Amino acid sequence: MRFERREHRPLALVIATPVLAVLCALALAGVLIAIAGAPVMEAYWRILVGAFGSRLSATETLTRASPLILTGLAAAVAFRARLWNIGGEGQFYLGAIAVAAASSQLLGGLPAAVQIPLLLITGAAAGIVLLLVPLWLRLRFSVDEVVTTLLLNFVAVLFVSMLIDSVLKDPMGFGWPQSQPVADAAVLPKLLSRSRLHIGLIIAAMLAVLVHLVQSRTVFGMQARAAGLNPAGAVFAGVPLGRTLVTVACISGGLAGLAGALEVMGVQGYVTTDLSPGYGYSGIVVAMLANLNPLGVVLAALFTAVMFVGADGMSRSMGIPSYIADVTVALSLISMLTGVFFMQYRISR
Amino acid sequence: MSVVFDILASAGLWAAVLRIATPLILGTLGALLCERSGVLNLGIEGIMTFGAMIGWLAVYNGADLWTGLLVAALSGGVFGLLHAGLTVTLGLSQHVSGLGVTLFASSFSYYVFRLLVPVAGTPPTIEPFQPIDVPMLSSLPFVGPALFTQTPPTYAAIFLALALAYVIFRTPLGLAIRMTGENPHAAEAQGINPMAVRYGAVVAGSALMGVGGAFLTLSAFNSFFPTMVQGRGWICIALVVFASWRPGRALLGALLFALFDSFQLRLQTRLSGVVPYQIFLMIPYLLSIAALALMARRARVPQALMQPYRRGER
Amino acid sequence: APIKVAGIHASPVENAWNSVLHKALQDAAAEGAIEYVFSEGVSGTDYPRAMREYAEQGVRLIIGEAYAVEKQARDVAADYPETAFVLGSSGKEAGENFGVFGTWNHDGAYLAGMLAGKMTKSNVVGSVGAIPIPEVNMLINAFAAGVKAVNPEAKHLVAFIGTFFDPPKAREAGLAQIDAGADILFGERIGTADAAKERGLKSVGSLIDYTPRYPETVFANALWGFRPILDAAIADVSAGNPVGKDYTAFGLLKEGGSDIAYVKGVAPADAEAAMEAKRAEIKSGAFEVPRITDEPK
Amino acid sequence: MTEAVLDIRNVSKRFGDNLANDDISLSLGKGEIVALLGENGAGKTTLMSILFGHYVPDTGKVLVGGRELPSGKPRAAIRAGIGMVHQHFSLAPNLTVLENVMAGTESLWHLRSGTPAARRKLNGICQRFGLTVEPDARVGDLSVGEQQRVEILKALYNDARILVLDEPTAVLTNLEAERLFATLKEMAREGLSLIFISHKLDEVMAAADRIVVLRGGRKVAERLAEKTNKAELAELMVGRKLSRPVREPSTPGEEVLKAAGVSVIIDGVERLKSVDFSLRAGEVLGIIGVSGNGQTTLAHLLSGTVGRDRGELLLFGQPVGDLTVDEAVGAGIGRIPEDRNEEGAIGEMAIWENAVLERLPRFSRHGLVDRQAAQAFAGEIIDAFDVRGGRPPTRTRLLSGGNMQKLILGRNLIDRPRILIAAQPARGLDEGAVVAVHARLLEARRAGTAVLLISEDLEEVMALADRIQAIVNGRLSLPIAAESADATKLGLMMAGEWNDEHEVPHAL
Ligand SMILES: Nc1ncnc2c1ncn2[C@@H]1O[C@H](COP(=O)(O)OP(=O)(O)OP(=O)(O)O)[C@@H](O)[C@H]1O
Ligand SMILES: Nc1ncnc2c1ncn2[C@@H]1O[C@H](COP(=O)(O)OP(=O)(O)OP(=O)(O)O)[C@@H](O)[C@H]1O
Ligand SMILES: [Mg+2]
Ligand SMILES: [Mg+2]
Repeated sequence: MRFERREHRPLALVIATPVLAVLCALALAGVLIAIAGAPVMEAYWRILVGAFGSRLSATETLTRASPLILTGLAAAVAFRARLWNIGGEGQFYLGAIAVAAASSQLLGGLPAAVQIPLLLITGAAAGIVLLLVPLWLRLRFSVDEVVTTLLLNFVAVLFVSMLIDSVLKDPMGFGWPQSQPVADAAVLPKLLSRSRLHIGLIIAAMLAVLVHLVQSRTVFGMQARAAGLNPAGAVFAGVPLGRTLVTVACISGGLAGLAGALEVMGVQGYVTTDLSPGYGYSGIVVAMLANLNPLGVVLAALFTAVMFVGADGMSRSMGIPSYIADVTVALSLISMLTGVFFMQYRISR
Repeated sequence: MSVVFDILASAGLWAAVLRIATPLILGTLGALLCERSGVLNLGIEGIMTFGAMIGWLAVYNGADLWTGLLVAALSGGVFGLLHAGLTVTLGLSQHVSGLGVTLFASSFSYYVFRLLVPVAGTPPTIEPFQPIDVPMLSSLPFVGPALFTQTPPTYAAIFLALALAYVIFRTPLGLAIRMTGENPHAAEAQGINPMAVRYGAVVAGSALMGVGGAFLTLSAFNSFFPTMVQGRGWICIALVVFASWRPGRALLGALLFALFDSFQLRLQTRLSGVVPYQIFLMIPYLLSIAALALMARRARVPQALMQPYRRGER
Repeated sequence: APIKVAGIHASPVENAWNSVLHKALQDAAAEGAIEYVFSEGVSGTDYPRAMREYAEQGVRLIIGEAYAVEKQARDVAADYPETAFVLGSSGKEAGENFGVFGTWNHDGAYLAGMLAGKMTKSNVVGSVGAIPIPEVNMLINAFAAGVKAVNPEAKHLVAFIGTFFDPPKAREAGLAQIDAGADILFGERIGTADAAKERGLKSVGSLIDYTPRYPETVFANALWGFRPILDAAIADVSAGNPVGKDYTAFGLLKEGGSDIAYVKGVAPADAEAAMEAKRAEIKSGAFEVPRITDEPK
Repeated sequence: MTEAVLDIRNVSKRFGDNLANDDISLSLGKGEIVALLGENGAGKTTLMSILFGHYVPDTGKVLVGGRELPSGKPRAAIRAGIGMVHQHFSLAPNLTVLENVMAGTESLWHLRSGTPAARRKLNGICQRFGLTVEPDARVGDLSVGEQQRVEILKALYNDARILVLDEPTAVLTNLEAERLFATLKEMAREGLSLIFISHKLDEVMAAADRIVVLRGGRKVAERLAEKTNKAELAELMVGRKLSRPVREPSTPGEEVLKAAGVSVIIDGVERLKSVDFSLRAGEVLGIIGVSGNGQTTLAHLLSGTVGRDRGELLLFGQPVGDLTVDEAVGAGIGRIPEDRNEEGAIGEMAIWENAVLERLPRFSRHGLVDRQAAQAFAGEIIDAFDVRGGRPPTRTRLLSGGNMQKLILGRNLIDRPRILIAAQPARGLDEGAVVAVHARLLEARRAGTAVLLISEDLEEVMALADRIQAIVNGRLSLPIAAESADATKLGLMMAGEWNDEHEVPHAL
């Protein structure tokens, strides 16, 4: 048995594959739900309700998708240029803490119209800085970035933990390790009242379109792809390898940093070490689900959010262990990845 | 300074080093074995969690401790099989698959635990491995209490490190694994089945990870807590790099990391709050990165690491 | 009909603190006082959603912890005035429907310290905590104060393990303190007593009664009871009273919320007698254990 | 023929729509050397991969010594005494020679590698066949020729009685190739049977006893070496008469490129040592040399991908600083890299993208790629240069080597460059493709393009170049006129034997 790359993908396949993958994941999750003694069909219904069934669940799903779009884009942009940025989580946290620091220490007095853009830039810049370190190590010492970016995640979270335990500790936080909050002027406008949904979603969606245009239409996009696919060939064609990778790193790290910034400014208001339920890591899976396509990232992020928020809500309304939500997400990611694979390859003898 | 010396001169420190290092040694060896065959296994954190849970659960349900370890190894192997299926057969991106395995294995273990173990206060306990004094050696001054009063899995882990070093560098199987990690096409041309080697290495490596996790619940502690693996798996990934893919150095690396940790716990006790504890926790990661920067030029990274191998494709 | 109560636990319910809440809620449910549903391992990001979901499901009272989401939790409460929220918090109550409680079992810790101070032979005792947050600090400081009260010469060691969930690490921290001379350990974290057990020493537990788990080792526990707080909250909800108040006091020894549970005859008789006397003083209000939330040194 | 040691019977293999092997039968006698000849994509590698068990044939079977070989099992093939030297080396660079040779030769479950015995055996083989390599050297540190030897040693170590070599000389210098064939003949005398694949007719004629020609997956002819000639073989291969074009006399124009005392140091090694040359419009200057002597660096220097450390470069009479790729392309320098898969094209990108990647400034505005213009440009190349097997949006990977090379030539030549740097333009191509490439180069010369042809192939250089310089160890000889060159003289030059006496001191 071998796998052969499909040069053409029939539309039916493109539609059937994700559907089959979701069904497969749901079937597996169904077994676990049944083992917990809950009626499976009702549980499925509850997942739907939990994800879209009310104003609350719909806004929550979208709220959760926003950072995933950004971290997914961050991974997709980098992976396309074969820059294996596994460090989205760390960049997320650094973006978050930079925003909290800047707003609470420096820019807090500025009006929203000035402060918010400045903070978004600050958050992105922090993410960039963290990714430039492994990139520098790669360009200078040819150190593989998979491991360095992964390790820097833990360094970044510890660094944040240290800051919110000391200089940035919120004196009003009753001694808990949490950062000083961003200024009121830095809080992002809500899209809907009585919900957590904020304009970060719009920003993320617009950036997805922008990244798509940059990748598909611009000279830089083409050069970045060339650099990723075949560095020697790219160099021969005059692609400035170092500069291209640095730019890619800036976009990627910036997006991940921005995700953290938006989460602080739009949702949490301050930074703790459990600000992210693994958004940086999920972003990588989201990017792969989307086959590294920026517009696909939006869909994949929504899908991931739907699965999680839906299953989480289901666990609460059915009274089964809440860990089922993560299990369902993991199962659907794995089956979706497998599905995407069979969309690209066919089995031959 | 004298505080530092005091701490280093206490046998208790060195005994703690071995204990703290044990799960790291096992996990690192497991990750190393996978990577030597060309497969990065980021599923380690989840596999260790599941091993910790299932090993404990087996013993809680009446199995003996060694059977518990065996069950953990088997479960690790099963997750290894999943990872190998995704990365070796399908050739999916290894880090993505690994993250998927971690997400699945850890949440699945919490789910299973919650279903099978009714909670009432703290989780129930089992009777864990007890330290055994190595005859003669344990009565040596200083060295005895420091090194020869551990639980059996600790001795086993150290032995395994040496055994793995032997297998990798001295046996035909090890050569086959190394060659598959360097160039699977070359391996195939020599009549070695690279797919089989990768499957074997990933399954065996993941089994070691499972045992590493089970050490936490069967020796280091006596019950299972969700999230108790606490990033030890990621440390192992760092240690493999730090060890430049050599089992002997992996052993040293794990011991060094454990030394930092146990030293840190003792230093805190003496001078609390002088250095933020986060600094100590960062050190192993930063050291690994530094080690990478220093060694990368003499790159001994398995050349085919993270490269899928598909038969008949070039 | 019993009122519907939801518990939202940021940690798994094995965590000692959560287990106290969980157990109280389960007991209340078993007695038919409430109907209890819960979610556990809810991360900071998901916590407000869990609150909203339960509120929308018509749950009357939500019990949980606001520590990581103080601001958002109050926002949610403002959005759902029909639902009562009583959450563990270091902050203040808000509005009609947002009540708070602290975890004040320092009285028991002080009393256990009085026993430990008299029992130590090495004149060194140790405490292992998670991270230096106020309620942990307060507890450890109270234990140290109890030790000092009866044995001013005694030395008190402190270690924090930097995380809430790592029993093996808490055990290592305990062993480190034993190596540094401690012969009685106060375990704010589970795992500490295992160190004492391994070396045949004595240990003090916190929040719940660890003695059944470590019969030879844990001779005293600074218990914290959630039931009085819960009962007060349920009563308020049933009566239609606002819950926007501080329920902490119901958890004090004076109110029957917390206490010391100890194995008689382990400590010297005079130590036990002195301790019991102090206990009575606390109950009567004649003595108040100092509440110091600074990081213990 | 003596008794057949190998019998391939009616083997067919299909990849998707492509019938790569169509009912091929082939037998091999003891001590015989058979050459397998065919265009790119004719199915040679596929047939050998089936023989070795990399692929499972759709129909047909392989018999070794009369016994059928289980299909799809390299291990079984090795056991049966088949050794294979792959077209693309399959070595593990970080392992030692001995480890590469030993891997897979012992049962995987042995508790200890028999290293000392293996070392003795390897040394014995080395001595017997005169193939010297250091057993403990890291393979990645060896030269290409030495790596080739390791490949052969691997096969011999496995006691191969049938040795298959897939394009063994593609990466070797003439000298190394001659040595290799001497060794192969020695092996045949010792009773080994050999099959080798090559595109080089000279080699085939010189070394083979029998020649089998494949075309389009079918076996179209089988000839004894003494009963055929190069012309016939070329015709059999492509199915029509072929002859290589030759340069007609012409007068070169003005000097367009001049190097004076140029040195390049890479990673501390001086790759080019004070080289001088001058290139005029309408001429072909051939640079001949054994690979590894600085050709790659010279090509990179003129292509704008490495800078120089010393010396002067004059472009159209003007001194230039460090040439960048954009400047080079902008100035009208066409560039054909020596490795089309590594540098020439990015396989996963579309044909149109590869057509314009190095000339993006022309096909973009305000940083946006002008896709329409780019696709039209690619379409023009495809039509004008007869690129078969793809349209502009096709992934370039799907083109065969020859067609990929036509694409690369096309994108450089379609705009009539003033200078063309052509490095190994016909390497690895089949005879038909070689003819096409040579014709294009001569056409460019006629149109006034100055061509710098860097090649290891004597025949190619003699056929195309007006003047020839040899490159040895980073130094360039003085040019000699093509008319005064013959194989012996060029051979000596490539070995570093040239006369520097009347070298003029640098004028600059
Ligand atoms: N792995 C493969 N998958 C699909 N098609 C293949 C594969 N390998 C070869 N082919 C097809 O089989 C045909 C024969 O390829 P093969 O590699 O055997 O040619 P060849 O004669 O060795 O060419 P060359 O001289 O260029 O090496 C090709 O045209 C190609 O289309
Ligand atoms: N794995 C593969 N899948 C599909 N087609 C393939 C594969 N490998 C080779 N081919 C096809 O086989 C044909 C011949 O390819 P091949 O690489 O053998 O060309 P080539 O002329 O030998 O190149 P080179 O000169 O670099 O050796 C091409 O059409 C190519 O697309
Ligand atoms: Mg071939
Ligand atoms: Mg070829």
